[in-house]
Amino acid sequence: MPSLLPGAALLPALLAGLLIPWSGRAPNLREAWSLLAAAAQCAVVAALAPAALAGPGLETRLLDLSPGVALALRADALGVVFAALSSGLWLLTTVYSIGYVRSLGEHAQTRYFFCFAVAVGAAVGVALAANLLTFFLFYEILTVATYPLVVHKETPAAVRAGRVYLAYTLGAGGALLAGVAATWVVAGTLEFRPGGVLDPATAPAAVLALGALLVLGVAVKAAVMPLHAWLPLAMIAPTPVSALLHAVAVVKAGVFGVLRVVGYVIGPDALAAVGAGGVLAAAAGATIVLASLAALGQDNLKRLLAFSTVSQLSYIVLGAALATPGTLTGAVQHMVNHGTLKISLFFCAGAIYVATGRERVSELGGIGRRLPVTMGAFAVAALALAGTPPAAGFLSKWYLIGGAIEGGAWPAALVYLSSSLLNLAYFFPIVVAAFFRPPPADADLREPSPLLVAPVAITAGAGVLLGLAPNLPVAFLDLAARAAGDVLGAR
Amino acid sequence: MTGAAAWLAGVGPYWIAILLLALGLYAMIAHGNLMKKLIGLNILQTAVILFFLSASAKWRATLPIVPAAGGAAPPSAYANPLPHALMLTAIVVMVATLGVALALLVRLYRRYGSFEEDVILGRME
Amino acid sequence: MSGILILALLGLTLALAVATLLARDLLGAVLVLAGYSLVLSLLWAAMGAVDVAFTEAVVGAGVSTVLFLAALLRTSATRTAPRPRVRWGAAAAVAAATAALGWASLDLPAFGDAGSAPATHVSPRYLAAGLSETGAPNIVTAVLADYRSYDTLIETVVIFTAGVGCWLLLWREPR
Amino acid sequence: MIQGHDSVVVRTTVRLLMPWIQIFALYVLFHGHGSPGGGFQGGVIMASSYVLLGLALGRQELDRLISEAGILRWAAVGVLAYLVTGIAALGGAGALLDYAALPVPGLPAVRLRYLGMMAIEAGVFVAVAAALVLIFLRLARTGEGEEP
Amino acid sequence: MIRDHLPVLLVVVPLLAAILTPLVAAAAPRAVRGLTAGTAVATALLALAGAARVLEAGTQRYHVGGWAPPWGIELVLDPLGAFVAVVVTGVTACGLVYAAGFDDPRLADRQGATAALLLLVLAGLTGMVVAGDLFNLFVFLEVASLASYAVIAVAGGPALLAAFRYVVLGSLGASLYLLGVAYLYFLTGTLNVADLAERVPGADAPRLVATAAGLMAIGLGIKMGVFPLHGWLPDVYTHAPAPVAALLAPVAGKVAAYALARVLFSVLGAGIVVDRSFLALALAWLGAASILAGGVLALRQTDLRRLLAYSSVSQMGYIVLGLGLADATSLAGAYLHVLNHALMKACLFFVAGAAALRLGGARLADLRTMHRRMPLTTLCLVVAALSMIGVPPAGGFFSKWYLLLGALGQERWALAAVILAGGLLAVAYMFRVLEHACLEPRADEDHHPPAPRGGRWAEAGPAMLAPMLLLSAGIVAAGLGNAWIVSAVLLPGVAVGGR
Repeated sequence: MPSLLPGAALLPALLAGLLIPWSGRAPNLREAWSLLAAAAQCAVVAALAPAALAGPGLETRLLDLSPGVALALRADALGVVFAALSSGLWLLTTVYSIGYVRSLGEHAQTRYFFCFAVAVGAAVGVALAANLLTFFLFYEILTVATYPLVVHKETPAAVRAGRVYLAYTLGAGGALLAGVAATWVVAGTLEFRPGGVLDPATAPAAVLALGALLVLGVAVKAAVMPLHAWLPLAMIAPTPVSALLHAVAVVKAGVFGVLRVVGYVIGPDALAAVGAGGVLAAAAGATIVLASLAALGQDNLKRLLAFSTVSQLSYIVLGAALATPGTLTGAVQHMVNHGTLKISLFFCAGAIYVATGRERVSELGGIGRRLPVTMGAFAVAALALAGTPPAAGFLSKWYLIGGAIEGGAWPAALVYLSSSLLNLAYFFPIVVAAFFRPPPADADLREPSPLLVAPVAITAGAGVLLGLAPNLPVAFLDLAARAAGDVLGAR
Repeated sequence: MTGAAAWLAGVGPYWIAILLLALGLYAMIAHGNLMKKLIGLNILQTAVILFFLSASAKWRATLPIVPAAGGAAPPSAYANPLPHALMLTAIVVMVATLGVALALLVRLYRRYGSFEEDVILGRME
Repeated sequence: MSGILILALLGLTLALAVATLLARDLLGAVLVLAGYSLVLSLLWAAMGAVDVAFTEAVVGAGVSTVLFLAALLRTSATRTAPRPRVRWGAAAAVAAATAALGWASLDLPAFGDAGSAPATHVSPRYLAAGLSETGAPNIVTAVLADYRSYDTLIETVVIFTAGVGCWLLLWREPR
Repeated sequence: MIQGHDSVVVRTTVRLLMPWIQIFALYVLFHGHGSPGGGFQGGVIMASSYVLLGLALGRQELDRLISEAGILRWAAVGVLAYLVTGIAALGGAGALLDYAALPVPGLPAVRLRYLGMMAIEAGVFVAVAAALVLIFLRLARTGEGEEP
Repeated sequence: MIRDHLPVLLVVVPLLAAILTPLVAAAAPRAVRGLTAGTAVATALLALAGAARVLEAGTQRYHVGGWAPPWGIELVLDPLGAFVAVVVTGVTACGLVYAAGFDDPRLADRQGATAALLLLVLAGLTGMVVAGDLFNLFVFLEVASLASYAVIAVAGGPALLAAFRYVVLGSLGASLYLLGVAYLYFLTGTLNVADLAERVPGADAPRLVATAAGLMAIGLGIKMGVFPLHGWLPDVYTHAPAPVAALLAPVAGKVAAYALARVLFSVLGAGIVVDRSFLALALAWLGAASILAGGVLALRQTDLRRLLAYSSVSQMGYIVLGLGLADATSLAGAYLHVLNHALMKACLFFVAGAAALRLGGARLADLRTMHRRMPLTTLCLVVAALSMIGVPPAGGFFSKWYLLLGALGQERWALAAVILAGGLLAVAYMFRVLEHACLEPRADEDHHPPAPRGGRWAEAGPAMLAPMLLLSAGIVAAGLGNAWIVSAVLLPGVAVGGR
């Protein structure tokens, strides 16, 4: 139903984007804007949830982008999940960022917070986009707004990473644009409709081409192998950036895009009919295993987390490709769980870096004695991510595996299981070493500023809570189920 | 006038115009001397004018000046005046362009002391 | 209008154009160019375009030459252009273009055909009604100064532009 | 280039020739109506008279007659005359350059047309003469060395 | 009364001002800048009024001298013409305000003449836009060209040779165009566009039509600076005085492109151009080649203005490509790109000029401190660059969007791929600029203290800054408003007379 609320969800970030540069010379005021905006955004998005649970969700139509295609936002179940995830974690990350950049005395903080606000706003736009063109618009803004954050350090390495980042993401943007235009030509509409917009009579070749272009366009941000190379490189960015954007906003925008394309444009049936579902599933499955193996070999903690992200993202892609009620529910749910847990792990990595200046796994021996809270949170989040009940990771994997079996996709189920073991394999040694090795000699190791520790603890805690009460604070599980129902109910 | 000559006179102006055009064009491309390029351009422009003017010609027709004392001759008795008027304008454009181009050449010469393109390019570094 | 005369003059123009372009001495080239313009003006007079002939004579043979000379004599340099080396590529391209144009010109109405489209479509009105409508016996003037006086206005602007341009370019640089 | 010619014969001939050339120019201007010629050709001839003067008597003589800035203004005035004639027709509720609509009371259309054409021809005459002289003077100006 | 004369006023007003300028300059030198900028703004307002009139009362036809076409000269202001007129006059108005604020010592003592010539360029361009007669178009083309040759060369030094080459090539282009006109005149005996549109399709002489079209396309292509006819362009826009380049680069080529569109679709008629005739194919692939070649050449430039010049070659390719695709959507895209490219290219050249003035050069290396010393200018640079790359909602995205729809709609996959590739090339060369302007690469790997505050504040004066900001606002506005422009102005206009 028409309403201004979805549009209002973009306002906080927009205003912040205007106010932050304007008050660049008054850091406290500037950070106040960020916090206010994040809080406001959370409120608005939370207010969107009930309608999304009840029906198709609220919708705002603004001006036309192209004759017959409006700049429109619709807060349906799937969208609200992603929007709520991004906004909630933005609030925490903002707190964390303030602590981080101030303790490190980072340069160009105004640019940093400005781009952060724009990026999160764009992520919400991606989440709530009601048609492909709107989706593309925010998707591109997201890409461009993250570039300055990737090159933030302005070292030659950072600039190189930035170039790779642009090459991958904007290249994919080109493919996506082609897909969007092709969709308009083939289907005559760009609306997202549960179950897809394609006329069943559409030629398989056309469906295949569309699917290829669109999925290719979004799969890069989803870091599906072999399109993942940009993600580990992007880890050169400041940790909060890696945490929110490259564990949540950007990469999730990719997987969210996969869900949208599969569920709301092509449609699971059409995808299965041309056999593309299998291909996508295979790629995702391979990514899950290979990326986990790659993570085993990493010494730099953030790169390890990056590879783990690559693997976890493909859980969701695989879920979308299988497209059974269980896997879809699990996939949507896993967006939330992985987001929360992975950001908490990144927060830990950042906290460790700020406190000790250490980035390598091999240097973390005994750290746990000196940074009990941080490393404790790390342990919890790691185990949760690996899928230990009753934490969040377990829940979504339960749905995913159950759904896979229900769909008769035994290999997929096996992939999920094996990957969980691999998770343990690369997280467990870190935790063990951190707590059971002798503490490092240098005495001045101490927990970093509470601004850093608090978010760590909160996110880790949330990771457990989401397992026990998956419908708090927002009815994530119900929304996920609803989204799955929308997509599959349409058949 | 014999048939062959008549035929020749029927296409001659066009072909000569085209040949002049080719000459001018080649000179503009091939000559390294800027003054010669300009001369080539001049010939090219006159060629176009010749071509356009040949649209005005009519055998057995006189100048397009109508005697005031109403000698009501049919239009076919006079040459077509429209191309004349147009080509007058074209000639003016030609000389105007020539003026500006020569001004540039004088400046170039004063600055680089040559009309040869490659010499000038050499002295630019 | 005599075909023989016209053909003769055409041949002469061609010859003079070649001579102009072959002349190594720039001064010579300019003078031959003046001759070329003179022959052109004769040709156009023979074609019944007296106004154009008159203009070509005073402008092409007159003013243009003077301007060329003014520019040349201003420059104390060696005025002989080195013999250009033949650019086969350019020559081939030009030859191809020439062939194409000549080929297309076979569709043109025969020269001097009183039944051609230009002779029958717009121009008759000028010749038939020009005198009564504009009061100018010289129909070229009628077209130039009345029917298409807008063109002539802009033509005047063109020459004005050239004047301003030269005034600007050959400014006496402050020493 | 133009330092003036030293032979007395040339100088006097040019002095004597000058007025006649200019009269011829005016003749060409005013008779363009009925015979070949008109403002443009007349203007060119007018210009050539000055060019001739410059060539024969030298720059100083010429500068005594005309100044470059002055000529530029003359050129502007010529075009202006043309344009104003055209705009005046708007005053008579006609289209631009519609001489019949010139707001001159008590004249038949044909006379108005004749008047208008004369006005613009005169404008062309002045503009062309001035512009060409200007171009010539600029091109032929002596005295500069190398540019900086 | 004014309303009936709008088409001709678009020409007369700048013309009158141009002629008066030398007189004013002699009397009151101070007044010249005001006169120039004021005239340009007035012309832009007239164009807007004309556009409003056309949208309300349909195409405006004006018979100069009261003579009915085809005997007299006709001026036509149709929807597309009005659109182009608004773009050209609007951007030029910004340009002249900018130029008035740009105190270039080389021009200081020659204000009057320079201003007059710039106004003559404007008059020539508007004259070309409203011309309804092919020969009249030629004369205006020459006015605009002659005036620009002179103002380009004012910079002296390398600009002289650049300008001379431009004179030679430009006059060649004009002559070829005139030759094309001659062929059409031989064929039909008329020069009036509407009259030609009736007679050309009937006339049975395909060779003449093809030759005429080819000659005019080549002639105007030279003026547009389309690859491979772009030889004159980079030097000209690199060496011309910054304000002059900023004034000419955005609009000059567009008007030639519009003239070509008129010739193709009004004169020859859609029947001859569309359904993949050889001409349409040639245009499409010429455009594609231009997109790629221009982009690749832009990649390795180290001077911002030169880079922009090559990117113009590339962007002009999109317009030609649209003409070659020749269906309603693609043409709408092409015309929309006329607007978008004019806006962003003007903005970028303004930025380059400001940098040359305040940072001591427009080489990429000179932009190093731009983001600290000229934050507003940098903002404009970023906006325009993103539009060039085609990031929505900046305008540049949408023109490519319609072109892409057109190409895919005709199943011309290769051309669609070229459109996308051109965007990626733009990413490559524009982000090189942004890297230089916004980042200050540091050697040390570990984090560093906050960068030194400010440095000397070096923003250009308000008269230069305001047009820049206006244009970058316009870029976004053109993007958000594109649907209205397309559905209300372009598509109807394209439909009229098979365009």
